[in-house]
Amino acid sequence: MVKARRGSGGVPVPDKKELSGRMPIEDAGIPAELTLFLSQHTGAPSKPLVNVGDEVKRGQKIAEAQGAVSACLHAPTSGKVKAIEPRYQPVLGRESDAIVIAPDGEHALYEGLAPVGDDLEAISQDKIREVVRESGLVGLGGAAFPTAVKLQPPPDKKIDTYLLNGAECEPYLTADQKLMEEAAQDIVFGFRALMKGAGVEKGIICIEDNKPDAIRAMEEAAKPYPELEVAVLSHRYPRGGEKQLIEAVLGREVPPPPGLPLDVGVIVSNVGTAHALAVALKTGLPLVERIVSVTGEGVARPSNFRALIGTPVSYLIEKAGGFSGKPGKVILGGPMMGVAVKDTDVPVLKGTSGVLVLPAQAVKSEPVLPCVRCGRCVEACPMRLLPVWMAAYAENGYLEEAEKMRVMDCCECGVCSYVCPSRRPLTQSIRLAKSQIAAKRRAAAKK
Amino acid sequence: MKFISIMLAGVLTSNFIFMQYLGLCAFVGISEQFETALGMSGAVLFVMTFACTVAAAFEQFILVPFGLQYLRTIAYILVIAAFVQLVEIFLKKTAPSLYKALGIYLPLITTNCAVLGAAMLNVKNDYGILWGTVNGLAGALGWSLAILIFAGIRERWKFMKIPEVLKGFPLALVSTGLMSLAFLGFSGLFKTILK
Amino acid sequence: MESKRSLIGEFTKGLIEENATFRMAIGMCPTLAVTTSLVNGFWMGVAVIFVLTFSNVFVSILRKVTPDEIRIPIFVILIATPVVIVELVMNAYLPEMYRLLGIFVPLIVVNCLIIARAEAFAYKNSVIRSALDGLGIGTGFMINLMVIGAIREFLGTGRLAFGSVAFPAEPLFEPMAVMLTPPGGFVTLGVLMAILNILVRRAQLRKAKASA
Amino acid sequence: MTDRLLITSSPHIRAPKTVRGIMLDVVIALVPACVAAVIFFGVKALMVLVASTVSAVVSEYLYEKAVKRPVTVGDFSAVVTGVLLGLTLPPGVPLYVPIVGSAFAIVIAKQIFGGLGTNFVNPALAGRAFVLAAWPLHVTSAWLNPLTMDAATGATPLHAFKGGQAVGSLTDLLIGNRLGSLGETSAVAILLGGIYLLVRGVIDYRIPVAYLGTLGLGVFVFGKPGALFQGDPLRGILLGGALLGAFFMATDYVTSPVTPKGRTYFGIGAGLITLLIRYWGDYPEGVTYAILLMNLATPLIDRFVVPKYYGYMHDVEARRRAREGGR
Repeated sequence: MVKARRGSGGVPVPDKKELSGRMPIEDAGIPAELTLFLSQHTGAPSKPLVNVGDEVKRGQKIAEAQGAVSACLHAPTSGKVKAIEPRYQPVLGRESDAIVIAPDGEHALYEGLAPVGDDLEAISQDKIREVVRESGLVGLGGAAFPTAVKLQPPPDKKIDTYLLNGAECEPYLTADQKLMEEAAQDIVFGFRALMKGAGVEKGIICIEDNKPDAIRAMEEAAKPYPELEVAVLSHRYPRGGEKQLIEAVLGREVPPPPGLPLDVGVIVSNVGTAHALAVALKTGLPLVERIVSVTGEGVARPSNFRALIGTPVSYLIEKAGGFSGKPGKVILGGPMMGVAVKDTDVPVLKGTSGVLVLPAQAVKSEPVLPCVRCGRCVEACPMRLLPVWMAAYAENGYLEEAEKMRVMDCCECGVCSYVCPSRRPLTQSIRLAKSQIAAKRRAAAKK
Repeated sequence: MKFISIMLAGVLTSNFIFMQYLGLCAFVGISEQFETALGMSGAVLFVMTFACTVAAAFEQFILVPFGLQYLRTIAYILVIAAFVQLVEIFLKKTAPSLYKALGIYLPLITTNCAVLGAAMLNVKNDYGILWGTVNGLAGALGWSLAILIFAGIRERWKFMKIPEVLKGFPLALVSTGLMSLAFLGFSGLFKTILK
Repeated sequence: MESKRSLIGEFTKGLIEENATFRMAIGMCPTLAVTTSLVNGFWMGVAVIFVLTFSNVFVSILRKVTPDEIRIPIFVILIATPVVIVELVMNAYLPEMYRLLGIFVPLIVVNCLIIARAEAFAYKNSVIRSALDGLGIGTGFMINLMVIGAIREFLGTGRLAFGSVAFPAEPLFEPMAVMLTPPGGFVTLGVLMAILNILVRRAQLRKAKASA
Repeated sequence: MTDRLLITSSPHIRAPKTVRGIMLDVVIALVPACVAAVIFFGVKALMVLVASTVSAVVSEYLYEKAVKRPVTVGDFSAVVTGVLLGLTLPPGVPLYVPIVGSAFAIVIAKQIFGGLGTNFVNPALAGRAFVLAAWPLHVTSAWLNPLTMDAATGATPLHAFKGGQAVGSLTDLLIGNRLGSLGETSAVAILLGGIYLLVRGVIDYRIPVAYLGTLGLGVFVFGKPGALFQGDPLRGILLGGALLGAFFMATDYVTSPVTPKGRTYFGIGAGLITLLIRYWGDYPEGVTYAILLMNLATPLIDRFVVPKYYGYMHDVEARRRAREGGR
């Protein structure tokens, strides 16, 4: 067992994992409608392969990857394609094309699916890469970066370590935790497959110390394999961020944007991704479902579901006993980085690790006071930036100064807003400045 | 000892800005940006030090021998203007990068009362050429220290909710007052050992 | 670019509308340095009126023959002349005051107020107008010095002194020594300007509202 | 149904600490020092504290009314300023001293710049520096004998000790049985408050530790029999206002640096200037001016002492390679 370093910045956040942490993973079942966005991963949207009215089966590919960074999409259950139309995509925050499927309840498997096998020795590296690509695998931690791209680093980059991210440092969420507790063997199998696919010799499974059961299960499962190690991190947000994880576990720092982990010889994947690859190899079923924690003080019975991609959030909340009291906010993802949605009609995406419901009384807005320069945000910033000045410049439209303060390095983890005693929306200001600067850069590049 | 005491007086205990009210216009006018304040400081350091040398030499070799002290004011202002002009030409020829950095500030210095003030104080204190130069350097250092501190404070006003009607002179003066209040702490520093 | 005011307007504008200290914020150094008492302010004001009027007149007379490129050095010489006269006169008839005002009398040469009027007004206007402008701006400046001097003297010594007579005879309260020191000077002027700015702003807002 | 869900940008939860809560913590931390002052110096001490606090709050209220801004006395920052100013004054001062001092602190040093967060010097210290310059005699000689509460003629222990006499047992210094300003006599009471602030996470330990450490070390190194506390670091820290300054004044958020390293430098700088003024300056005590001067330096410290950003070493490396490649 490796003990990880403390790393830069970060804050202690309330755990809240006890709400759903004891609930075993249940099957959520089949809702009345599934909404599958063509754009639910980082990169180019996928291109539909079906037409309205077509019959589809569970696991059938319904959209093809397009371009270098993209992922394909599969039907989570059998049924009919009801529509291909723009729907509200909560993470993008705008309308985006989606394939809408009306399930027929048969849950009939697509005939073309075939298991690859459960003996890694017998599966070639190229086969693994192909399965990853054809299964539409993306990072299930939240960013939804296509996994296939990660497995094919440029030849001049020497990758020496593969990190499996089971830190789950966001409060409330327990999807990864439950998966590690219940499916440790499969995760390890999937992880070893990922390592083989990327040609990496050494793997480290990273878990925060507030999940002792998961640590035990993963250590047990990893024991037979000398190339695997388990690293235990202290519970501190945002220790599970990709860059923070690399710093804490390996003592390396990823170069500033556009630097990537592979610049320092590392690939990071989420435990959910490893599990999905294991399922794809063993059964042939592509990525059509994922674990979603439905939790928070605002739901009656916090639960962990195995939900089909595209399941409406309202359906999951209903399954979790409905709201308890008046809901104030419904958030896709965790409370620190998740996206608040305006209604519960939105579906679960590949990157949705949780649905968090905060009751109305918990989300009262507090008055925003002037900055008192307490420096808490500076101490908390995991990127060792100066949120106090970046946000101040951003709010007053000094984009150049903000850029000079390295606002583009910001990972938007939200700790600065979290710790601010004046309740200033630092993260929001910084995010806005980032998008304005990015737009300016795009405009400049076009010229 | 005299060197230390002149330096100390110029920089801390009788700072040109905070204690002698010299060079205020430029102090308020050119302190909105730290970088420009830095440029101005460099120019003032250079000009004030050597303008004092030149003025003191002029006093000693021309005004006193010919009994023309009553024309001092006119003589000094001409000497300083000519000196600044010379520096400008000299820098342009020999150090273009430095000229680029300081160039725009140089003409402003002619009317900076701190320079003429330093030269006048040298006469009042009977400093002569050497100590006059030291005093010029000390005064310039003190002036630079003051404007750099103030520029640091002022840069923050850009993104603070500073009342718009009071920005500029009213707050600049109140701030200078508070700064000079803090500088009162240096009063009498080392006087026991220097005297 | 000739000014289009009446001749009286040229004089009165310097009192309020184009008040040197409060509206144009120039000539700060002497304003602060000599305003430790009302009387100091008065004599400094007289000196400035004299210099400003004559420098304006000289500049105006020579404005047609002054080459643009070297006008600043010429202004400086034209200003330095009355300054030297003031110095000599003061030294002869008011030696005590000359000592009190110290280097700030010769420093009138580089007072941005004087250069600014030469550049902005006298260089473009007739001799009569320039003289009136100098008188008006100078008088406004003198009034400022006297007001600030009176405030600082009253708070700093508890009374106002005119030569050997003081009013009130005994200080009304424990005087605040700090008002006579630089911090007191800076803060007094800053606060005065702040109050004036706020009042002017309010008046503008009211006018804007009334006309709207 | 699920109408009116709130949509805001992440993060969706906030840490429990608020500005108001922090100010309240500071007020609580000041209680022991105030109680000690009243025990030792009686009603007069209470009057000074009440006068300065009420004046601070009223000044803030009146100013905000006059310029038509929202009234912010509810954030307790004016209370903190008032109490702190009161604690820096001798118990026997005429009451107009704390009243004028607090008014200056609130209006000139803070509100005129726009209120909370905009001032660049600690208001309480600016107020003290102002009254010290206005009425030097009152502020440096209106001492009362502790417990008996009659006017004292002697110099404060700070003066005496600075001059080289040995004054006061350590016990007296600790509990506060000696001459001095309201808040500088009882070291125990101030330490109690300081520790409370540290435990509650209100203040950063770096400033008081760096400040007092520098001061103690300096007294130890430069002091000698007959000068500067005989070289006794403990007395160098306990005498005078260093403790109050280190825990309550220098740690003021608004006027101290935002970065941890910057705070260390701030503390060291304040310690050095305190030494400088105590040893070689005109004034008997340098704490006020030392912290005020470091307040002035804070924007510069913030500008130049910044943490190295995540991944900076790659940029350093790239620059180095570019240089070598260029050759």
